[in-house]
Amino acid sequence: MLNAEKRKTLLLLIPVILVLIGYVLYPSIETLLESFKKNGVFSLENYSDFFGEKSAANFEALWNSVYISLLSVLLSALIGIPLAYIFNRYDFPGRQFFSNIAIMPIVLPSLVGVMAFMYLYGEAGLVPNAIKDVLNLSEVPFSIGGITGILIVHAYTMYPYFYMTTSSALNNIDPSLEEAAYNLGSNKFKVFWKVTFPLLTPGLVAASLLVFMVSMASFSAPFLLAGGFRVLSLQIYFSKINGDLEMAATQSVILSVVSISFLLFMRWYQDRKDYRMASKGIGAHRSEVSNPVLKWCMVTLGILAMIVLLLPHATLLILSLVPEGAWTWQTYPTAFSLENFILLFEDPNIWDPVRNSMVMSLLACLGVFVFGIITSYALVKRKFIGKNLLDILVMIPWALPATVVGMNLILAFNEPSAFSFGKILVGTFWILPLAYFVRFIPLVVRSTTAVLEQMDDSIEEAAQNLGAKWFYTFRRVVIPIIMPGVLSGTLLAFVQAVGEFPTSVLLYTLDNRPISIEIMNQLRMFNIGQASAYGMIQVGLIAIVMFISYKFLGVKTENTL
Amino acid sequence: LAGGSEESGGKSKNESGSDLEEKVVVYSPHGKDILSEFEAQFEEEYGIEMEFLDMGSQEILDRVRSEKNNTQADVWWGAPQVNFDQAKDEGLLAEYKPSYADALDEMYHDEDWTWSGTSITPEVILYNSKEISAEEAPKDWDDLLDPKWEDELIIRYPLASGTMRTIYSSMIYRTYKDTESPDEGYEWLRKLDENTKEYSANPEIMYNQVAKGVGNLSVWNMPDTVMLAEEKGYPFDYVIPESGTPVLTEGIAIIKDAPHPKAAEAFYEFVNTKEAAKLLAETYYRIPTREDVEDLPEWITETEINPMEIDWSLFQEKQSEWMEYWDNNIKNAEKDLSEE
Amino acid sequence: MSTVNLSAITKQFGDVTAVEELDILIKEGEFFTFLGPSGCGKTTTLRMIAGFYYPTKGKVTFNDKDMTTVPPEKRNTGMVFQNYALFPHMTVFENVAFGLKVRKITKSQTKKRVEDILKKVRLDQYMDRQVSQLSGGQQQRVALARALVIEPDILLLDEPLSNLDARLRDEMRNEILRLQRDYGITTIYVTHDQAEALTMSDRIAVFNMGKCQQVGTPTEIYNQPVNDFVAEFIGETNLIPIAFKKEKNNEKIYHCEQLDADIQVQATEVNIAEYNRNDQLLMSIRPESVQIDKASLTGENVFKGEVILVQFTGASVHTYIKLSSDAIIRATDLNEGPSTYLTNGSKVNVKLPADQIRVIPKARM
Amino acid sequence: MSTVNLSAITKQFGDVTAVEELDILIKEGEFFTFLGPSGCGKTTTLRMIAGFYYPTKGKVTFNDKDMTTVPPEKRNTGMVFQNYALFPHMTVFENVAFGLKVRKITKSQTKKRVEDILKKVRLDQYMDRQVSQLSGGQQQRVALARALVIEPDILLLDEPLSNLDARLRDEMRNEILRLQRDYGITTIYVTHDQAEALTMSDRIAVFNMGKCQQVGTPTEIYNQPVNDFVAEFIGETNLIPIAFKKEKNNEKIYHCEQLDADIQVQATEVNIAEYNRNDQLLMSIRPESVQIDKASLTGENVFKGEVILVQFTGASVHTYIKLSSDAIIRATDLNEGPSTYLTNGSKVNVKLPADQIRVIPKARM
Ligand SMILES: Nc1ncnc2c1ncn2[C@@H]1O[C@H](COP(=O)(O)OP(=O)(O)OP(=O)(O)O)[C@@H](O)[C@H]1O
Ligand SMILES: Nc1ncnc2c1ncn2[C@@H]1O[C@H](COP(=O)(O)OP(=O)(O)OP(=O)(O)O)[C@@H](O)[C@H]1O
Ligand SMILES: [Mg+2]
Ligand SMILES: [Mg+2]
Repeated sequence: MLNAEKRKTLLLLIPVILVLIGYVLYPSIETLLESFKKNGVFSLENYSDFFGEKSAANFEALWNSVYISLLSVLLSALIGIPLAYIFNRYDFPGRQFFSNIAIMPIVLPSLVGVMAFMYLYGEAGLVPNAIKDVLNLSEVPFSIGGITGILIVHAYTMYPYFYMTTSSALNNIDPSLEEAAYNLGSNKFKVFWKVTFPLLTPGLVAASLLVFMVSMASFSAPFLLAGGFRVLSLQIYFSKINGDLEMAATQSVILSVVSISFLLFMRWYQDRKDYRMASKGIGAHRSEVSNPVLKWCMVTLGILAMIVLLLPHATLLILSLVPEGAWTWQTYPTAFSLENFILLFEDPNIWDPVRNSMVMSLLACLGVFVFGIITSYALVKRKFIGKNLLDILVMIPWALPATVVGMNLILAFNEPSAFSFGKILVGTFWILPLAYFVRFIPLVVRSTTAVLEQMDDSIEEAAQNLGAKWFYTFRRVVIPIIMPGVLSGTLLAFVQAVGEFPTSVLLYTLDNRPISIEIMNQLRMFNIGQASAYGMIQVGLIAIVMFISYKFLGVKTENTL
Repeated sequence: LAGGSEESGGKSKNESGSDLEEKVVVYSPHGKDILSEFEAQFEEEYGIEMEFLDMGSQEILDRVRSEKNNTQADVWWGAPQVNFDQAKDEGLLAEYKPSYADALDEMYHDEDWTWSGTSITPEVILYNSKEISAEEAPKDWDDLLDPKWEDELIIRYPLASGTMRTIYSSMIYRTYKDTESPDEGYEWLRKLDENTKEYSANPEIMYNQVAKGVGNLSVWNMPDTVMLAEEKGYPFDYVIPESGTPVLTEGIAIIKDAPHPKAAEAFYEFVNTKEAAKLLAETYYRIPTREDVEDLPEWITETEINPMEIDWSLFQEKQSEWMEYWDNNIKNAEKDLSEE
Repeated sequence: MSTVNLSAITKQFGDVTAVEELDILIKEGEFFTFLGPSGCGKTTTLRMIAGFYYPTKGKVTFNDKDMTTVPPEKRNTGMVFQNYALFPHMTVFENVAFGLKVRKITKSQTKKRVEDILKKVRLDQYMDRQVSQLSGGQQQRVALARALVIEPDILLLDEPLSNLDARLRDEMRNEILRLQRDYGITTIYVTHDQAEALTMSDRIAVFNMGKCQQVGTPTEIYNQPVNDFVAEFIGETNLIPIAFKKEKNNEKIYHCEQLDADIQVQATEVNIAEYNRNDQLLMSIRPESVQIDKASLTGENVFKGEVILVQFTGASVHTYIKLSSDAIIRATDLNEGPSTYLTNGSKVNVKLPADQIRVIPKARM
Repeated sequence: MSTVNLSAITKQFGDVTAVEELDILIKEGEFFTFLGPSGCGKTTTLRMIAGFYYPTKGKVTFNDKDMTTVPPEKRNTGMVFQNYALFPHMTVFENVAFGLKVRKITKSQTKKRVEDILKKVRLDQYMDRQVSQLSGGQQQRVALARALVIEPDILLLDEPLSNLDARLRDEMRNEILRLQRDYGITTIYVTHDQAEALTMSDRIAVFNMGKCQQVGTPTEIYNQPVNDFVAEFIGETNLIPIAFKKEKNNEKIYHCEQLDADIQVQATEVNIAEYNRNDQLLMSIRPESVQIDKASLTGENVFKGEVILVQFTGASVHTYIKLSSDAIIRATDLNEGPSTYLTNGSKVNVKLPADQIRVIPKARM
C-alpha cells in the first residue's frame, strides 16, 4: 500500500516524467539510435571508428573540450564568485547598480558578442592598438586568439552563471555561521574558504555543471577564435557538414556521456555533506562594514569591473554607429552616423522578430518556471528510486550541443505523436517555444535546486503542521523562500532564449522568426553595422526586461530574508 | 501613373489567378536586399504573395531535409551546385525545365533538370590593395606558396565553407586528374598551410583581418570581393589566376512536393529572365549563367575568366575524404596555439 | 480533544535507534509531559505524533483511528518546534496568521485572533517586524503563538519556553494551561524544567535512551520513583547502595556498606519500590527531607558528619555533609539569611527519617 | 584574561533602540552574568563585545585597548550563539576542531583536545555524526564544546544550557566553571535560569529594556534589590505598596493601605533601599521568609489569612494566602510529604519578619 508521502511523490513525479520523456528522452533516443547505425543498419562501427581509425583527431578533440571546459569552469568561478561575494556582502555606494551590470555579459548575442571581442582585443583590435599607439610600440602588446581567446570569451560570457547562483545562495546563508567562524579566530580569507565557500556548494555545483556543459558544447568561441582548433562540438558540426550524420550522432553521444559523468561526479561530491542550515531560530542579518578605505576600494573595483564588462557592449554600440566602409582597414572608426539604425527602421517589419522573440521566450520561460520548480522540488525534497536518472534526463538538453537538440526535436516532431497531441509541430509556431523550453529546463532546475538544498526541512513541516495542504505550503512557503534562485534561473533562461541561435536556425518559420536569425542574416550579408544595430536593440530589450523584473520581482526577493 | 500601375496589377491578377496558387515560399541565402526587391517586383507582376526565408545554403539543405514529411517551401533559390546535387541524391528536388533552357550551357544545369544555374562565381586571389600593389600581387595559385608571403594569408576555415572546399579540392584535383593520387595536391596544401597566418571562422572576420592588414592575402570568390570593394569601401582587389580557376555555379530548384507548384514555376522563371539577370549583375555583382544577357557591366565583360575543368561528380565523391585528410593531417593546429 | 495512543513504536535512523518499543496512552484533554535527558528520543516521538516521521515499527492512533501514515496536515496538531521553524519571509503577523489563513478564517476574524494571541505572548508591538529582527526569546514566542492560535486538537510543545525568563515563562505557562483547559486540548509537552513539568502536568513520562521508564502523576513520579534513574532525574536526591537485611514489625532493615550501619525504612508501598530478588538496591532520600542539626538528634537513622560545602541558590541553601569516607549527603534548607548558614568543617548530626526514605532498584539498561 | 569595559554604549536598529547608554566594567577572570527579560538587549550586548555589531555610540575596551571597531576574529573571544550556528557541512568533530585548526594546533594535539572536550560534554560517541543528525540538546553541547575548546580570553555564552536537562546542565555548569577558574577566562554569561545565575556568577547585571538596572554579587542582587523590577525578576517575591509613616528606634514604620496596617522594618541598609522622596515605595518579602502557622504567632507584622491555593513544585510547596481583599501573599516551604500540606480554606497566621522585609522604590521606566 502506498502511504500518503509516497502518493504525493508519485503525483509530483508523473507530470515531470511525462514531460521529460516526451520532450527530452524521446527526441534524444533518435540521436542514440542514429549513433548505432551505419548506412541504415545497426552496427557499432561508428564507435569503433571513433575510438579506432579517427581516434587521434577525436581524442584530441575530446581532450581539448574537456580541459577547455574545466578551465572555463575555473575561470568563470574565479570571476563570478568574488564579484557575487563583494556585491552581496558589502554595502557601498552604487552596489545595486554594479550588481545589475554584472550580469550584462549574457545579454550579448553570442556570435556578435564574439565578434565584438575580436574588434576589441584581436590583433587589429581597439585595445591592443590603442595601447600600441599610446606607448609608441612597434607591435601590438597582446591580442587574443587561440585557446586563450576561447577561455577569455568563455570566462566572460559564462561567469554570470556563477555570479547568479552564488548570489542567491549567499543570500540564503545564515550569517551567524560566518560570525561563528570569525569568532573562532578565522580571518576573512579563512572564513570564506572554510565556511562560506563550502556552504555555497549547492550553488557552485549548479554553476559548474552549467558552465562545464555549455563549454563542452560551445561553438561560436572556438569556431570564431581558433578556426582550426579541434574541439568536440566543432567535430560534430563538421561531421554533420561532411554529411556523416551517424558520426555526428556518435560524437554527440560521447559528448553527453562526458557531460553526464561530470554531473554524476558533482552530485556525488555534493551528496557527501549536508548544507541545510537548521540552526535554531533565524539569525540576524547583514554584517556591517564601516571601513572607509575598504568601501572606496570596493567602489573603484566596481567601476573597473563595470568598464571591463561593458567594453564589448560599447564596441557593439560603436560598430552599430559606424556607417559602411568607415571602419574597414582603419585602426579606428572614421565616421559615426545613425545610418545603420535608419536602414533598419526603414523596414516596416522591423519589430516582428523582436515581438516574436519576446513572446516565444516568455512562453518558454513560463513553462520552464513552473516545470523547473516542480522538478527541483522533487529532486531535492522527495525520496524516490531513480533520482540520478531523473537528474540526468533533466540535464540532457544542456549536455547535448544545441544543434543536436534542434535536430532531435525535428526528428521527433516532424510526424504526429502523442506528445504533440497528434499534430506535426515542425514548421509551426509552437516548435520554437517548445525548443526553448526544452533547452532551458536545466538552467532553472539547477539554480532552483541550489537554493532548495540549503532550505531547512522543518520550515515546510511547520506549514504542514498548521494544516496547510502540500500545494498551499509549496506556494506560500517554499516558493517565496526559493524565489531568488528560481528567478535568477528564469531570468538567465529568458535572456538566453531571446538570443538563442543554434536551435532557432533549425526550427524557425516565417511566422516566428526571432531576433537572432535576423542578426545572423545581416551578418551573412556582411552588414556588420546593421547586425550590431540589431544586437543593440536586443541588448536594450533585455536590459529593459531585467530592469522591470528587478523592479517588480526583485523588490520581493530582497524581502525573503 | 499610379492609377495605371494599379490597374495593370489588378489585371495580371485576374489573368493568372486562375492557375497560380495564392503564394509562393522561397528559401534563399541571397539576403534581404535582393529578396525584398524581387518580392516587390514579383508580387506586382503576378499579384500573388511571395514569402521568403533568408538563410545560409547549408541550413536550407538541412531544413528541406527535415521538412521532408511536411514540405513548407516551394523554391530553393541560391546554393552551389554541390548542395543541389546532394539534395537531388536524397530525393528532395522536383524536376523542372525552364523556358530559357536553351540559353544555358550544359555545364550550368543538372542533367535531369532538378536544378539550373542562375549565376556563376569564379574564385580569385584577394589582396589588400593598400599594402600590396597590383604588380607585387601573386598572379597564380602557385605564387601563393612563395615564402615571402609567410604569415600573410588569412584563409576562411575551409571545412565550413563551400567556396573554400571547392578551391582546396580544385588544388588537389589539378594533379589528381593526371596522377589519380591526391598526394601532390596534399603537398601543395601543406605549403599553403605554412604561409597561412590564421583560419577565420567566418567571412566577416576574414575581411576584417585582411582589411586591417593582419594578413594581406586570401582566396575568395569574385562577386563578393567586387561587392566589398565597390559597395563597402574595403581596400580589396583581386587577381584571377592565370592557369585557370574553379567556377562555382549558383542555382535554383523547385522542392519536391511543393505546396504551391505553379507559383513556384512562375517564380523560377521570373528570377532568371534577362532583365532579372541584368539587374542581379549590375546591382548585386552576380555573373549570369545565361549567355543571352546583354549590356553587362564592365567588370564582367572586361575580365577574362579561364574556368578550370572540373569533374563535379568526382568532387562529390572525394571531397569529404580530401577535406578530412586535410583537417587531420595538414592543418597545423599549432598555428592556433602558438599565437598568444 | 483526542486521545493519543502510541503502541509499540520504534524509530530507527540507520543504525541509531532513537525510540524503542514505546507504549503510551494519552487521555483526552490531558496535559502530558515527556521528561528525559538530552537525546533520549523526545523530539522524535513528538515528530511521529505530528506525522513528520513514520515509525519504523508500531502504530499511532488518535481516538482509535489509525493515524500512522496520515499526512501531517490532516492531523490537526499544533506544534512548537524545538528550533522554532519560523517562516523567514513573513512578518510576525503573517507567521501567526498562517494557520488561520489555511483554515479559511475571514480576514477580520484572523486579525482579531492573531492580535489577541500576540498580546498574550507580549508581542503585540512587534506585529509587523520581520522575524529575523527579533531576539531569540521573541522568536520562540512567535512559534508558540503560531501553534496556539489555531486551537488544535492536539498541542505538541517541544521546549516551548526554554529561552524565556522565569517571569515570562510563568505567564506563558498559565496561558498554555488556560487554553488547554478551556478547549480541552490534549497537550504533549517536552521540557527540561522540572518545576514546570511537576506543576503543569497531569501525567509525566520519563524517558531514557529511547525507552520509557515510568509514567505517572507528578507526585507519583517524585515521591515514588520506580528506579534510581527516575529518582535521580526528577528532583535532587541522595542515592546510597544498600542491601536487604531483615524485616521487623512494619519496618524493614537494610544494611548500608558505605555508612557501615543499618537503615530502617517503613515497610509501605510509598517507601519500598517493587524490585526483583537479584536487583541491586539503593536508598533514595531527597535533600529537603534530610534533617541536620548541630545539637544531637533523636530517633532512627541518625549519623554524624562534617559540613564540606554550603551553596546558596536563592530561595534555598544546599549543605553537603560528609558522613563517611565515601558517602556525602546533601541537605536543602530554606534560605533564612546568611546568618543561618552552616560553616565548612562544622560537625553536625544528620537524620534520615524512616518514612522519607525510598528503596529502589537500579535501572536496567 | 582580559577586562571588558563598555562605556556609554548605545545600539540602534533603525528606530529600535536595543541597548541604551550601557556602562559596565567586567574584571579580569570574572564570571559575569547578564540577566533580564526576553528582548532586553542581552544578545545585542554580547554581539557588540564579540564584534559582530558596532555600537551606534560608545566604546568597547578590553584591557584598556579600544576594541570598538576591531574585527571579531582579532578579539579572541569564544562565543556560544543563542541559535548555535553550527556549521552544517561539518561533522561534530570538525565543528569543534575548527577553532583549533585556525590556530594552527597540530593534528594530534587537536584530536586530543577535541576528544577531551567532547567527552566532557558527553558527546564522544557522536564525534563523526553530521550535526543535522543530532537532537537539540546535543547540538547545543557541540556549540558549547566549540567555544570552550579554544580556551579564549573572553568567553561569551548566550543561554548555552537552555536545552539541556537539569542533570546535564549541572555537569556542564561545573565544566564551564572549572575551565573558567583554571584558565582565568573572563566569562560573560546570559541565562534565564536564576538558580544558575545565582550559583555561578561572581557578579550579575540585571537588564530591562536596554538599560542596566543593577550590578552586584548574587547575594546583593537577591537580598538587596534596588527596585521592584529587580526584586520581582530575581527570585520570587511578594510586593505590596506601602508609604513611609515614621521612624522609631532602629525601626521604620510604614503604612500599608492594602492590609490597612502598619509594617515594621529594621532600619538597616539591607532592609531599606535607597530612594528619592517622591518615589513610590513597595515592600518586598521573599516567600521563603514568610512564616505561616495554624497556631498563633508572636512578634511584629503578624496577620491573619486564609489559604487559597497549595502548589507542589518538587522540593518545595507554595502556599497562597489571602490577607485582605486585595492582598495575596505567597509562602514557600520545603516539601515534607503530602501530610504536611495545608488545605484550601484553612485559616492561618502569617508573620512577615521585620528583618526579612526590604523596602524598595518602584523602577522608573
Ligand atoms: N536586526 C534587528 N533589527 C531590529 N531590531 C532588532 C534586531 N535585532 C534585535 N532587535 C531588537 O532588539 C531588542 C534586543 O534584542 P536582543 O536579541 O539583544 O534581546 P535578548 O536580550 O537577547 O532577548 P532574548 O532573551 O529573547 O534572546 C529586541 O527587542 C529585538 O526585537
Ligand atoms: N536524522 C537523524 N539521524 C540519525 N540520528 C538521529 C537523527 N535525528 C535524531 N537522531 C538521534 O536520535 C536520538 C533522539 O533524538 P531526539 O531529537 O528525539 O532527542 P531529544 O530527546 O529531543 O533530545 P533533546 O532534549 O536534546 O532535544 C539522538 O541520539 C539523536 O542523535
Ligand atoms: Mg529535542
Ligand atoms: Mg538573546
